[in-house]
Amino acid sequence: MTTFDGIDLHRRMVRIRVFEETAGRLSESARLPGFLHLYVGEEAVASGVCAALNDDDQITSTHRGHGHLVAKGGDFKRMMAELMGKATGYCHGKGGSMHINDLDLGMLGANGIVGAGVPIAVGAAFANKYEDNGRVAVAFFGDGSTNIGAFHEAANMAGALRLPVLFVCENNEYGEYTRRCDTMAITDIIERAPGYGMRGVIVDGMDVVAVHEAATGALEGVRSGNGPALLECKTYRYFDHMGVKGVGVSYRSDTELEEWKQRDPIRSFEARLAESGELSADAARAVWDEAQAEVDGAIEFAEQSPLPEPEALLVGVYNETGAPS
Amino acid sequence: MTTFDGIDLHRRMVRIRVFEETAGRLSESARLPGFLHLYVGEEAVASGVCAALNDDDQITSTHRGHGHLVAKGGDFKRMMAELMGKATGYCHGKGGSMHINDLDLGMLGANGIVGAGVPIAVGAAFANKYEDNGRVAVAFFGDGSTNIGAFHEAANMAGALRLPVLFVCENNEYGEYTRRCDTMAITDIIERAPGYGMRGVIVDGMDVVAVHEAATGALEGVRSGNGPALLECKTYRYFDHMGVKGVGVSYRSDTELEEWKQRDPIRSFEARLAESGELSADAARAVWDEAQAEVDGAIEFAEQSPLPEPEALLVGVYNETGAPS
Amino acid sequence: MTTTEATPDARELMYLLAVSEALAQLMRADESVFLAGEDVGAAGGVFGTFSGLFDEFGQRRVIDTPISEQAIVGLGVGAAVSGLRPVVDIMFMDFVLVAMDQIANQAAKLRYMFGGQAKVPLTITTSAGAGLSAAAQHSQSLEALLCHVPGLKVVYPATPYDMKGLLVSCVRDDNPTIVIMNKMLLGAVGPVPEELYETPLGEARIARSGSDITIVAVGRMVDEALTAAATLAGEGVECEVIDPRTLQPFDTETVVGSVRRTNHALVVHEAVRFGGIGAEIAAQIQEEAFDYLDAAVARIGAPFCPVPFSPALEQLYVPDAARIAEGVRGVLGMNPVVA
Amino acid sequence: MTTTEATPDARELMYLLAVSEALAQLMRADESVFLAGEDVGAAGGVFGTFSGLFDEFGQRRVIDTPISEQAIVGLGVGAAVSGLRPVVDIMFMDFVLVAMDQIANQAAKLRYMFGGQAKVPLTITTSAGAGLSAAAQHSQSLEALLCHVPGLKVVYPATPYDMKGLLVSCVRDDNPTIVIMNKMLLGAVGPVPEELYETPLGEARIARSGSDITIVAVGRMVDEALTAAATLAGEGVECEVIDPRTLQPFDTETVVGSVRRTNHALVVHEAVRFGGIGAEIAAQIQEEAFDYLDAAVARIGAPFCPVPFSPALEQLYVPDAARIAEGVRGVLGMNPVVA
Ligand SMILES: Cc1ncc(C[n+]2csc(CCOP(=O)(O)OP(=O)(O)O)c2C)c(N)n1
Ligand SMILES: Cc1ncc(C[n+]2csc(CCOP(=O)(O)OP(=O)(O)O)c2C)c(N)n1
Ligand SMILES: [Mg+2]
Ligand SMILES: [Mg+2]
Repeated sequence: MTTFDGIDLHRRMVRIRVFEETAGRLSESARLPGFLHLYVGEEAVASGVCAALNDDDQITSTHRGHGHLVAKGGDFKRMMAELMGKATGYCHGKGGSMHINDLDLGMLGANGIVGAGVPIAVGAAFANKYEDNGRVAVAFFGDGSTNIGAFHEAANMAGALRLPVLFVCENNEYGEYTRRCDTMAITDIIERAPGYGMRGVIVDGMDVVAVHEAATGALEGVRSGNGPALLECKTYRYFDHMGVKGVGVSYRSDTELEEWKQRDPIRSFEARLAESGELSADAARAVWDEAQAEVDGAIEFAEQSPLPEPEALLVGVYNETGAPS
Repeated sequence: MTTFDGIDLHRRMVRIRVFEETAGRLSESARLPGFLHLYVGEEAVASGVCAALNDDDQITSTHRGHGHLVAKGGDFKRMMAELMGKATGYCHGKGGSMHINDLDLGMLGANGIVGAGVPIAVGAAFANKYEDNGRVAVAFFGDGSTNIGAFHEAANMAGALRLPVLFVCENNEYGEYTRRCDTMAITDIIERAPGYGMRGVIVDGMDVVAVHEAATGALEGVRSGNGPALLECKTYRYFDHMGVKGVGVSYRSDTELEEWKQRDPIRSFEARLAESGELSADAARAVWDEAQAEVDGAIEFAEQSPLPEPEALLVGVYNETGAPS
Repeated sequence: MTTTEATPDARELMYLLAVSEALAQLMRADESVFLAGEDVGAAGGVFGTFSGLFDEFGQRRVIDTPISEQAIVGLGVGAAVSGLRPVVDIMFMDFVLVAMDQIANQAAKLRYMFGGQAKVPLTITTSAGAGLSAAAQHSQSLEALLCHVPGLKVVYPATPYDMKGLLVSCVRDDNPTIVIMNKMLLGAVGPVPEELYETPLGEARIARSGSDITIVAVGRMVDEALTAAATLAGEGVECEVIDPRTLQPFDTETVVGSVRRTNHALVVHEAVRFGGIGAEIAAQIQEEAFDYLDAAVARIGAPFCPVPFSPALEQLYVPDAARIAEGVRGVLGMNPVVA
Repeated sequence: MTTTEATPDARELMYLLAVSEALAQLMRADESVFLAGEDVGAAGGVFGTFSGLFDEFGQRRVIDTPISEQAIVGLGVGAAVSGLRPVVDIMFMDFVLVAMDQIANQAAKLRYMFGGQAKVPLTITTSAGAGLSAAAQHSQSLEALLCHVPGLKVVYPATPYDMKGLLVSCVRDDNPTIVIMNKMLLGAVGPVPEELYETPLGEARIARSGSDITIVAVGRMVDEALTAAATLAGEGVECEVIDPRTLQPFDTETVVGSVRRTNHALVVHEAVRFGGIGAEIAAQIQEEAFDYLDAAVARIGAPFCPVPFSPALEQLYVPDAARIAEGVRGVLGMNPVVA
């Protein structure tokens, strides 16, 4: 059994939840431009996995990327400013929600193309092996994304080249408004793992400790040169594919949602921490308040930040530097 | 056990072998333009599978497509004329070896893009199910092709939609000059089947009866609505990836080639037929002679055929007809 | 060129509803037509362009697919070659890049490679364009890539009327066609006859007649060009605005005929200017009407950068009526208007 | 424009050997450079362009990949973002269509989408062009598609000298670059210095000076244009032949400067004419040199059809010196030569 830092796991999850719910509210009052894919309900996955990583390990993300960045240590101010399209944002307003990233934190970007981040994670893993620097790369992706060619090619290549990469599937049973069972004839995503010569592990994605332990275990193998592994986290998104709503929709039942909410990753973990005496209700409350204060500060920062100047439009298309010749 | 028509299986294989060896000779004396991927050594696969099909079932093929067309009943004259780029060829000289096809025979084309024929077979299978016409589609592809995204997407889609398609992998252990084991971390291709919710069957691709029986068995399930299946045929190409040579090459040993040749699909089947009294050595010889005579006639036909007229260049890009409005 | 257009008293319909109406009518009339794509079923497509189809035709004919753009197009190719008339949807035009092999190497070339034997009556629908702050991977206009591929036909409806008419023509065409819907036009309303009708492929529409300059405007730019033309009319400049409607095959005749009358030309599209379809149009105009031109053919398009997220930048990215009017003034040698 | 060119007494080397020599020297000098692709290892690449590299650098730095074009490019993108300087090979340019998402949506846009944070020093090599009877899926020239994508740089070396120099520049560049090798030039021999040198990106080369017409010729067409120019010199016509070398960014200045002197222009490439890079070049020339032009800018390219297999047809498909000479005579209003 691996040990875990409950306070840290809890804090990561709360920070994601608070950031996402706030972003959701902002978007409902039309204060955020563009598409917004929220991570609420799935916090245990990003938190459990990222807590098992070193700071210099890399991750790639998806259209639903805020949670991954927060879990990796992302800065609320720069995130919120980016969601608002401000010059102070992570991408200086050029990327928005779907391209949020922090290369310094090893977060190699959300991605607007389903599955496209997976080969990029494999490339990062290749670089790590090439440089023998001990780092690993993690690719996050959804259940629906495992149906696309890029996922397959990347998983196979990682297997063939024995690259240090962990594939983390966030199986929330839907791709947009389509049920997973209508798009694949398998029960679990890990049924795909043997086809790439890799080990597949299923874990309860609503249980952050379970995720963390499974990730730690899988990463041990990955780090020690055993090649890639696939971790399937069974989870659920509370909100809609885009935006907030999520209830009263035709493609899934409110009962189903309620059942999942009964197993809310944060509430259940708080109960557990309270029971073990690690975190009192008050202390937990303080974590929420702190996160909320930080997000509120981020909103203020973002709102007071300038929009990109017109001249910024053509900046950053190309890099003017080059290798020393 | 399914029954088989040994004479028919034998004839299909011999016709492929004779056509291919002749084409190889022609290409060595520079009488064929372009790239030539020969099927010699793998005859039992196309023959065994196609003998299990009805005339109106469809197949899609690969860069190594002559064998599939011959097995499906292709006309030597139009094939040879096509290889020579003549106006009388299957594609009026516009496609050549890599695009040879006969839609009337349900042969939906060789394909120059690895894996690209697989989704097309799935589309044909979709049409069959849509029209409930009882037909099945077969996708032929190589071991190396299972590493490409299109294969994955097509296999998964067939599984999800329960389409009547049989995936036939010609596992000859190489993709061009690269060993299979360097490009995938699995022992058998069928390890990919469960990931698509389909059954995988391995068969000795040098034994035409085994292939035929396995194909017949798999096709039964496919025809009865069980969804797709994957048939992996262990086989070997005698010649090089392109052209003839194939011996004294650096990427594989002559010993390995010799071992496979010991199990030559035609010679071993002839021994078996002779033993059972179904086909005497003389009768077998006659099949070879007949095929050779037919190929010789095809060469003559092709050589005497005209090249495409210059005006043909722009013909056939678009179809001028449309649906009745 | 044709004058095919709605009679002014026709019923008004939204661009996006013209899509589902056309498909419903086509599917009623022809059992071989089906629709497949991501979330096209009960969800009705992420833009609502397919709403109602699943209810009417059920899951045999309206198929929710896995997220597999290559296999979606491949499904269409295989089904088309087998005698059906598939309509497959690629949700955003940006994802066309994921499926380019099946579109450009398979669908487009099959017939020719097979010596004219195959028939590929496949229609691909997709949504293009910026304006929703959807950033660099959900906002592109990539028509130039498709128009460079022999074997494809490409249409870009600018009005609800043509949305329906062109879609009908495409589905009935025996070649692979691509129907580009513009996201910012989805809510546009205009006259659309209730019956099934075709807008002929390859025929441009003169959206406004004028004698001083020819503006060739693609997709969403047609409205912007018309707005610019109205402004310029107040300055005494009469613009002829041509909506090509079909980009491949391109109606050179109508465009060149117009330029020979107006002696000036400006081409405008939302796609990146460098290497856009406007380059081909400009090249053709000067080839065919060199002696009639009083000034170089001008082009307006997006700057050479990916589509930015921030509305502040996106707004600068997409050409608009003001930039078109400035462009016209430039071609005609007028003094620029300082706002 | 630069006059960078080999000194005549330099060592002669084949175009294809210039590739492996450049890579070997780059890999010796910079540990962060590696090569990955299908059959690039012991096989040395299907065209022999990578021969010797596996022997010298071993399987850590010369990697045979699965047949997975998307993952090959993705591997490059991920490794580049992580600090390496990958060279990845897409065996035939036709297969670029399989990997278009990773090339155009990822590699090209990452830096911009990330607000300028990322650096993507990725080089993609690929082989283009017809002439080997390899038919419609192994013969294409698709540079126009790549040049329309902001974020990419595209080079098309026409000589062994530039093959080496441009490849070096691309690998050292901090942006995603695409190096197009022409299959029919692989065996071409020319002077190539033994040391490591760069052909600067974005600078055209004047391959022949002349005063009567500017021929802009791309890739393999440079040699054909030079042959045509020699023929035409016998007819008293002096052609200036410009080899752009880099197609993106395009050296407009050199081309326009030339046309302003010659007052006539012809653009020629092997790709399909409609929507080819020639359309952009022609559009630019008439924009920037309208008042200097005595005739419309002419374009020569492949006809609007897939590449046919039969040598009898393929030969008609690819532009050659004779067609270029005819094109020049047309622009200059000379009587056509009846062969
Ligand atoms: C190539 C591509 N196809 C389609 C889409 C549209 N799309 C965005 S998210 C999504 C669903 C993804 O489902 P899944 O991978 O399960 O992730 P989830 O949204 O459930 O987290 C789709 C279809 C896309 N962005 N890219
Ligand atoms: C997309 C794509 N990538 C690469 C190639 C080049 N290529 C042609 S055949 C081949 C090997 C295919 O191997 P396999 O599928 O095992 O078939 P085999 O040749 O062994 O029959 C390759 C890499 C191609 N044609 N298409
Ligand atoms: Mg999901
Ligand atoms: Mg093989």
